[in-house]
Amino acid sequence: MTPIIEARNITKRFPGVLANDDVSFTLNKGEILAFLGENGAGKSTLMNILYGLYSSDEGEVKVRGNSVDIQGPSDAIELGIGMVHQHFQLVPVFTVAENIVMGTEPTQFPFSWFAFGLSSGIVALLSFLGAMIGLNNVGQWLLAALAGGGIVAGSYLLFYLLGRISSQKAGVYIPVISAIGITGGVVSALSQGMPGQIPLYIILSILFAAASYPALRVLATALDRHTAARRIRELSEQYGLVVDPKALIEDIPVGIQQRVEILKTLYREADILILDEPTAVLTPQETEELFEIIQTLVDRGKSIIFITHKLKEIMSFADRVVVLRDGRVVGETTPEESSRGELAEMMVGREVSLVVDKEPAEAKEVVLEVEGISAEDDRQQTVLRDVSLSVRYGEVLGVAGVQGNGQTELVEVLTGLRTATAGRFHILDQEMTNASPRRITELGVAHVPEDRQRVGLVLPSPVFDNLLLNTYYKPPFAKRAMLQFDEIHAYAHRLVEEFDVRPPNEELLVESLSGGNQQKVIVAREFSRPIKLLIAAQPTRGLDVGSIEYIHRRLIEKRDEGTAVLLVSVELDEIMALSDRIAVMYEGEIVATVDADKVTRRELGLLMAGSSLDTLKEA
Amino acid sequence: MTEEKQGLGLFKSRIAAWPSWAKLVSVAALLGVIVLVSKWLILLLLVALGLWPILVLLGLGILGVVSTRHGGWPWMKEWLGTKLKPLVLPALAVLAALILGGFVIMLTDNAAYQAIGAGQVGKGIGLAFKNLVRAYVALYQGALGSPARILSAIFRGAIGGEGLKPIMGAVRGPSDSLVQSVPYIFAGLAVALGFRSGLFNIGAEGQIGVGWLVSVIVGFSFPSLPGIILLPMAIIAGALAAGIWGALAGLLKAETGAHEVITTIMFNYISFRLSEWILCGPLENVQGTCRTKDVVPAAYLPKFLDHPVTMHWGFILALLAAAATAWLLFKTTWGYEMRTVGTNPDAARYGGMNVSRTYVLAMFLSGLLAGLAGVSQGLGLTHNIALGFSAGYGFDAIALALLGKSNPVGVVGASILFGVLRAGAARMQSLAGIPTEIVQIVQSLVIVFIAAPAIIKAVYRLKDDGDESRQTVFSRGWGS
Amino acid sequence: MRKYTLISILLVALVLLSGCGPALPEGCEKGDLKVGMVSDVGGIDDASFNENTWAGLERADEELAVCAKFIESQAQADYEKNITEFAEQDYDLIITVGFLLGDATAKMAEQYPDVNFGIIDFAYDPPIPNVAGIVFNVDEASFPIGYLAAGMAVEQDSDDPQVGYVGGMQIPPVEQFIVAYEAGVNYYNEQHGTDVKFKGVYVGDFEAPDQGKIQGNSLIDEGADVIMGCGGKTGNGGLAAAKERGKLGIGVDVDQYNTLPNEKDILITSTMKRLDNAVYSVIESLINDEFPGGGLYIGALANGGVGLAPYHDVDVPEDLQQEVSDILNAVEAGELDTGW
Amino acid sequence: MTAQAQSIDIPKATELSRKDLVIAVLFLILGGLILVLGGFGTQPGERAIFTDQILGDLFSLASRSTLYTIGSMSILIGGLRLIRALDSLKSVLTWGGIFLMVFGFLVWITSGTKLNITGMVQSMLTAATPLTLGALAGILCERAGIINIAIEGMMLSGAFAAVAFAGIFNNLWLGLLCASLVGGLMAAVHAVLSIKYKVDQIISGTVINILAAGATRFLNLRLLEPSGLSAPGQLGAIRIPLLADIPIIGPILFENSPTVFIMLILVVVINYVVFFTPWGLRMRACGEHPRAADTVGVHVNLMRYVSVTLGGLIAGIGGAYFSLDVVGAFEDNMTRGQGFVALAAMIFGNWSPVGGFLAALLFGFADAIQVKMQILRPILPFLNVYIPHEFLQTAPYILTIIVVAGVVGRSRPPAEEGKPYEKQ
Repeated sequence: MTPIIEARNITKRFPGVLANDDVSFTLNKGEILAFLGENGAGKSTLMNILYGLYSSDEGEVKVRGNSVDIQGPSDAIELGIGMVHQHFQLVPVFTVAENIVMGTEPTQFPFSWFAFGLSSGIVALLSFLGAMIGLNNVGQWLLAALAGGGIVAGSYLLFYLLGRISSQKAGVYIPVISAIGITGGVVSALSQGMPGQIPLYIILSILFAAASYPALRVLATALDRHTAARRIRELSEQYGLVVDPKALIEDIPVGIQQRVEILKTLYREADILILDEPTAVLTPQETEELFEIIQTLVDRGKSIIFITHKLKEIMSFADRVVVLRDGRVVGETTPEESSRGELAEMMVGREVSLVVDKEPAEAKEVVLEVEGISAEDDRQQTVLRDVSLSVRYGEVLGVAGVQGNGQTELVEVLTGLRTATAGRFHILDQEMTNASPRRITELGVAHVPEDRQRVGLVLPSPVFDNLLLNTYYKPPFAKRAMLQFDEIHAYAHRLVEEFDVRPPNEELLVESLSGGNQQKVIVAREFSRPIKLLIAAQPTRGLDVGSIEYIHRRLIEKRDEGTAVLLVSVELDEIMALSDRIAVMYEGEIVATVDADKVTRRELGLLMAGSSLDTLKEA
Repeated sequence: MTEEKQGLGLFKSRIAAWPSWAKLVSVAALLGVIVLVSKWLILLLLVALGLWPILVLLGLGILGVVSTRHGGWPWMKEWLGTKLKPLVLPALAVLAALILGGFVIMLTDNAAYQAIGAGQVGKGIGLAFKNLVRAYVALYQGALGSPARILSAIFRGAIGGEGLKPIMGAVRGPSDSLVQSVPYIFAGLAVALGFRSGLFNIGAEGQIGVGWLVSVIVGFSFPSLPGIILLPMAIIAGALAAGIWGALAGLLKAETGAHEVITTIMFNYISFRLSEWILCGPLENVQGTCRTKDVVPAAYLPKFLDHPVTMHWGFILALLAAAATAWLLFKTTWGYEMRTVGTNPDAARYGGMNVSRTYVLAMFLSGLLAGLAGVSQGLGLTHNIALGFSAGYGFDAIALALLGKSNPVGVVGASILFGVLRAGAARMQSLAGIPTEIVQIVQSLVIVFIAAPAIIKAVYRLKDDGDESRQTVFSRGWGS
Repeated sequence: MRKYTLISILLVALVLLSGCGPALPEGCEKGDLKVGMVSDVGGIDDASFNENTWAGLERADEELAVCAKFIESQAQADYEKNITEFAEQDYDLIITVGFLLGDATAKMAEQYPDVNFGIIDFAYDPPIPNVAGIVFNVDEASFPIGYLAAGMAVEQDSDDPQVGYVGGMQIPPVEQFIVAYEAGVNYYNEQHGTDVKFKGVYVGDFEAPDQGKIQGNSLIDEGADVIMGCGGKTGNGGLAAAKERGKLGIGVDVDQYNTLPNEKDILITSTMKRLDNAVYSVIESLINDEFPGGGLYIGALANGGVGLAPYHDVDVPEDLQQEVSDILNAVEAGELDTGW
Repeated sequence: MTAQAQSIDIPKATELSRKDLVIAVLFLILGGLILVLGGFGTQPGERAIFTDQILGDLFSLASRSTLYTIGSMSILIGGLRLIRALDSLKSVLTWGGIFLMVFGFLVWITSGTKLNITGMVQSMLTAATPLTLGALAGILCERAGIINIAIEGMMLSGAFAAVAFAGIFNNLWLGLLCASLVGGLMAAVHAVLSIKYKVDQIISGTVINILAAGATRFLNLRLLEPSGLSAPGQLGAIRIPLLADIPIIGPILFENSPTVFIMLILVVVINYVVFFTPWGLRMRACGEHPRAADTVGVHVNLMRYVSVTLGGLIAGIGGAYFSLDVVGAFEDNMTRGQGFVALAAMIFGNWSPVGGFLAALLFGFADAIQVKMQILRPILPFLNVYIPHEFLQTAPYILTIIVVAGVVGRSRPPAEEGKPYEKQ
């Protein structure tokens, strides 16, 4: 049997990076093929090539045995390839149905025929009355056109009711008729007062015909929201993917958004589905559901490629695994033939231990005391509800939770970047509720922000500027509001060396650094101040293993120096490895706070999915 | 840092050792001397400007002689390359814009069309070209004078014993160009400062009017004050008023998120309407003139030379303002805040900066600089304000800031270029009958070519060396 | 390499351009009287002062041994510079247009005592020896026209006769028209015991025909029967409204019957302010060595400087025509106060 | 299942928000002012008569008692807002109150005289025409993700082209067509600069504006005026028989100049296209989330080119309004910043064609009332002066600032507006 996809020797270069280096693989019908690899191993690039978002520099792709050239997503869709992107490609202000049908919308004829009949009527009448009879009053034309339009509209309606023209066909025919007519009409109208300029009329006719057909084609097709909703409901039932077609994307949770993404591919009748890191934003329970859905899809004859860096998912789930590292295929195996350890080694290229050595924490006095904080997100929805927690000197409090459960807002409130609508918090016994970021920073609070590029760095500025982002105004960097560049450069140079920022040049623009080194700049800035409390949000997101290790080591160092650490992360492993205590957030609330050594992954997963401690114990 | 200090460094460290009174006295003395000889310095500057092609050729010659000691042409090429690199793209953009403008002039030549219509195609094309050359020669001479005339004037002045009079006439062009560039420099700095802070101040035109009006009001309201008090007072009052007018837009943005592009445009219209009322109403000096009283002479920005050279101290003020803006932006914590807010307001907030305050401050300073443009016009040239004062400096300033890459030095250069174009336009109109708006067309083309260097690079087949500095991004959507 | 070639070409071109030296052709015949005109910020095509003045210069250029040039001012700060431009080129006469240039003209006249100046719509007190003020007693023409308009309004709508105007900016040369116009309407009311109302709008802009039209319409909505468009292009908008609504209109400055082809059939007449004639005769007087330096050229009914355009398509009753011409005579003789 | 979680919404804090406070205080102050106007600005027994030009007097009100009623109602509404009573009817009350106050102001102006109310509505519609067309142009661009600050420039070039080509072809309708095409051409330049060359869209728009201002005047002086083509005539009003005879609305809706009809049709058509057709769906997706559109096979940049150019075609018609429709001649800078006001109308109308139209009507109203005040010349009590008309003329601009500042409700721009789309 020919494989449904066969990719040979795919190579893709980006400036300075070889993203895919001679990658080959095959996908068979009804198979679940997993691509395993670290961030930056080239998985997403490969999939984007398959989906036509990138074009490969070398290599060829065969689909169902035919060599194909996928120029863009529409080609991929044509070939039956559908892709669920890591970042959902959904328009937040559109409804579920609109998102699903966009690009291949069901249409109907608008205004129950009248408008188009009308335009055809205008046609006929303008051309005949205008040119032949020689009426010279535009109002008379229009009135006549209105009457004629009614007649033509009526006759169209009659045809339609008699079933002689289907809606789809009418959407083509009528614009054609109308375009010809409108052209004639307008040209004859224009010809009033300048008789005899034949070439001009010819040009105008061509112009109008060329312009009016596409315009009328657009006008002649209205979105058929009923059919769309019906089709979606049918698909939902068929595959067990329940969604409300009329809900707005921005109002539904990510799990459902992912269903919408899958429905999008199914609606296009894709039989090859590419899922790019589908579980990154899901709770363990939602992940289970997703796997069930995928199983259903495979049962109905779809073939699946899915991308992950989570070993567990592969072991439980994939038929075959392709491991990528640095853009190359480093191995191909099946879960049965291989162990988690082997896969991990293949993926990273060396033996890794994600366990951080650390001493047990010594509980000391409280640094951060949060009491009943609530806050709203940018859309004025309450997303943080009555959160209380405390962090002490020398301990790491991990905040676990699936992304989007209020952690972002919690960190923003604690660092002064967002207003709390209720509750208060103290840092070092001083009330800091809704204090300015500056006051909070000056108290000795460091903040490693979640979105380092948007919030933590000024990308088009040099490294030394970024190293001073929250100390620029203090001596010795500034004297009487004048920046002291000698001091600044010396300081920056020292930090760059100390924190091993590569390349070690403080004059470089931050945007030219790699993600890991950008994060090092932030860490250097935040850790080299005298700090009492460190708030780190997703400190290792998107970094390579080496950088992750480095940052983890630095964090624990800080804790051992006696700093209080509040660590927010969606990576369960990271939380478990670093935290002394763990607070779990769900839907903006803290559902439980537990000691790190007294809880299992499974329990945490359940908590993250909204179970309470009590139910856990019962279970 | 044990290395021996040499030359300037040594000099600096010696001066640093002086007692502070000695520093003050010496600075004052230096300033005094500069003021005393300023008349001659300015005259020298104008003559040099008029003779620049000769000076450049002379300089190239000297460079050529020097280069023989360093290995000749390759060394000279490299030296020129490093010095001129940042000028290449703007120069080519201006050149391309002038060439395109030339095509526009030729294509709209009625006389040529008439000739072509009469069947004399060759003559028509020749005529169009002749008219174009005439127009551009007039443009050049109106703006920078004619070197031949300047040389002969110097000759007549020095040897013929006619004194300064002929030279004054000969350097009128360069002087006009610089005088025209004064409001451009201020307004360009205003917009550039806004750009650096992430604000797009289209309201400079209105702010210019406010500054102009207020400085003139102060200038005639206190006739008994001595100039040493009155002049600074009028300048500061005008600048502050315009700053506050500008800060309103900043305040609106900071407090409500109203996009400054819309609000500043609206403030422009409001200030135009109100100034119409105030000029033909309460402040009208003589019934029927729609003009305020004249500023007392004590409040004039002094002129350096006699008529017809109109160079006044506003030019020096403008240069000082450019230096101050550069210093503020790049050497102070305020500037650091403004630049950070301009490139990434989220990071600025994270860094503990007060973004709202910075917006207000930046709009205040921007308005203040724009106001100085009006002040320099009011106290330096017209000495009053009348209906129809608006000259579009505020809108051209956008182009200037872009052309100068929002860098004060660049803005000064671009302003002088625009001053040159504008000063020459009048001569071009009077001699060749080309409407002055050709300058506007050329200006907009210059912006296009500067903002989209890819076009210029494609036209001149330059290598894309990818060293374009990132452009400030304003379009973050309206409101919120 | 290419860059350097280009730059050197540019350099050489510039040197050549500047080196072309003083032998720049001016387009003037030798011996011609050189006359320059400096416009105000309205520009040479403002459908008003500047355009009409330039028409006079052009006529002189064609008919007399005169070489006429103009510079448009873009801003208040340009006035002195532009006058200097002509003065330095040894022009014989410089016409500055509009009261806005009053200041600059006075200053420059002092700088260049050998150059003659003429300024439109402005008179100096005390006079300056080399400047001739060119002023117009527009009110002399506007007053009878107000009377005429009132008469026509009664003719059109005897229940509620109203006369309106659409003004540009509220500045003295415009007010001069309007004040006398209103006085004329009131005079009609006195004479005939009618109650012709007088109302109007200033648009605040000389170049806003769209606003002029909307506001003219608004006036007509409130009952105006005769509209005077007074203020460049804005006024023309007011006349367009009158045309569209079937009302009557009155033009200004020139016989707008000839300049507004769209509205000509509703124009009763126009209040003419013959800037072109005035300028032409000032130039002529300079040629004849009779330049009224230090004095005034006054355009009045008596010398044809102002006047009524002929009646064209609109029928004006015989008796009204008679009354108007009587008033014209009375005004010319100084027997009637025009209110200005 | 998870849908339930969404419905849980904790009630918001019970404090009075700053916006509410501002509105309440404004209502109290303005209500008081209206009472003062009623008490001292009108004479007892004076009536305000509203008329129609065909039907004559429509209705009349006793001005003093009307003003007293309206003033006290406004104060009541402000008070309710202050004590947070009837919170659910908040927006209805606010808008109703604003309407009442505006009406009260009209009554005061008209007190003791007559006001032609149908004429005023028609002026509003006329004044709203270029604003609406400009706003439609803006909507098409911005919904597709390209900021359009160049409406002004497109309209101005359209105004010029209309006259130039009407003169050349000696046909007004061809002039209108060419105005549209030239507007589209300018828009295409904007599109190429901002899509292909990724010039910041505000800068590229500014370029269009400067270029249009310079080039139209240059060409006008150098080509149009010397050739005598500058006054080709005027598009007359079109009267639709029968329909125009309907009282009151007939003259308002069915007897208008062509651009007004075109504007009304376009508002309906564009609204339909943007919100009810597949094309509109894709186009909006390009402004909200271009990558999502790309992944379903929509050619984002092509869509943007088409949208922007279409916008320019409409803006060009808006320009023709100024030249062909109003006076039949081109004047320098005849759009005088209406393009920017159109931009404000677009924002106020929340990027929806119908919304933009309503906003434009509001600006038209501000202008119309300003004119009426000049004509009727009400005298301010106590100060005994007319309000200088320059002050009144600032009203639309102040209104725009108030709108943009979000005092009367926030608008939400397309999310990805202003960012060039790169396919990676």
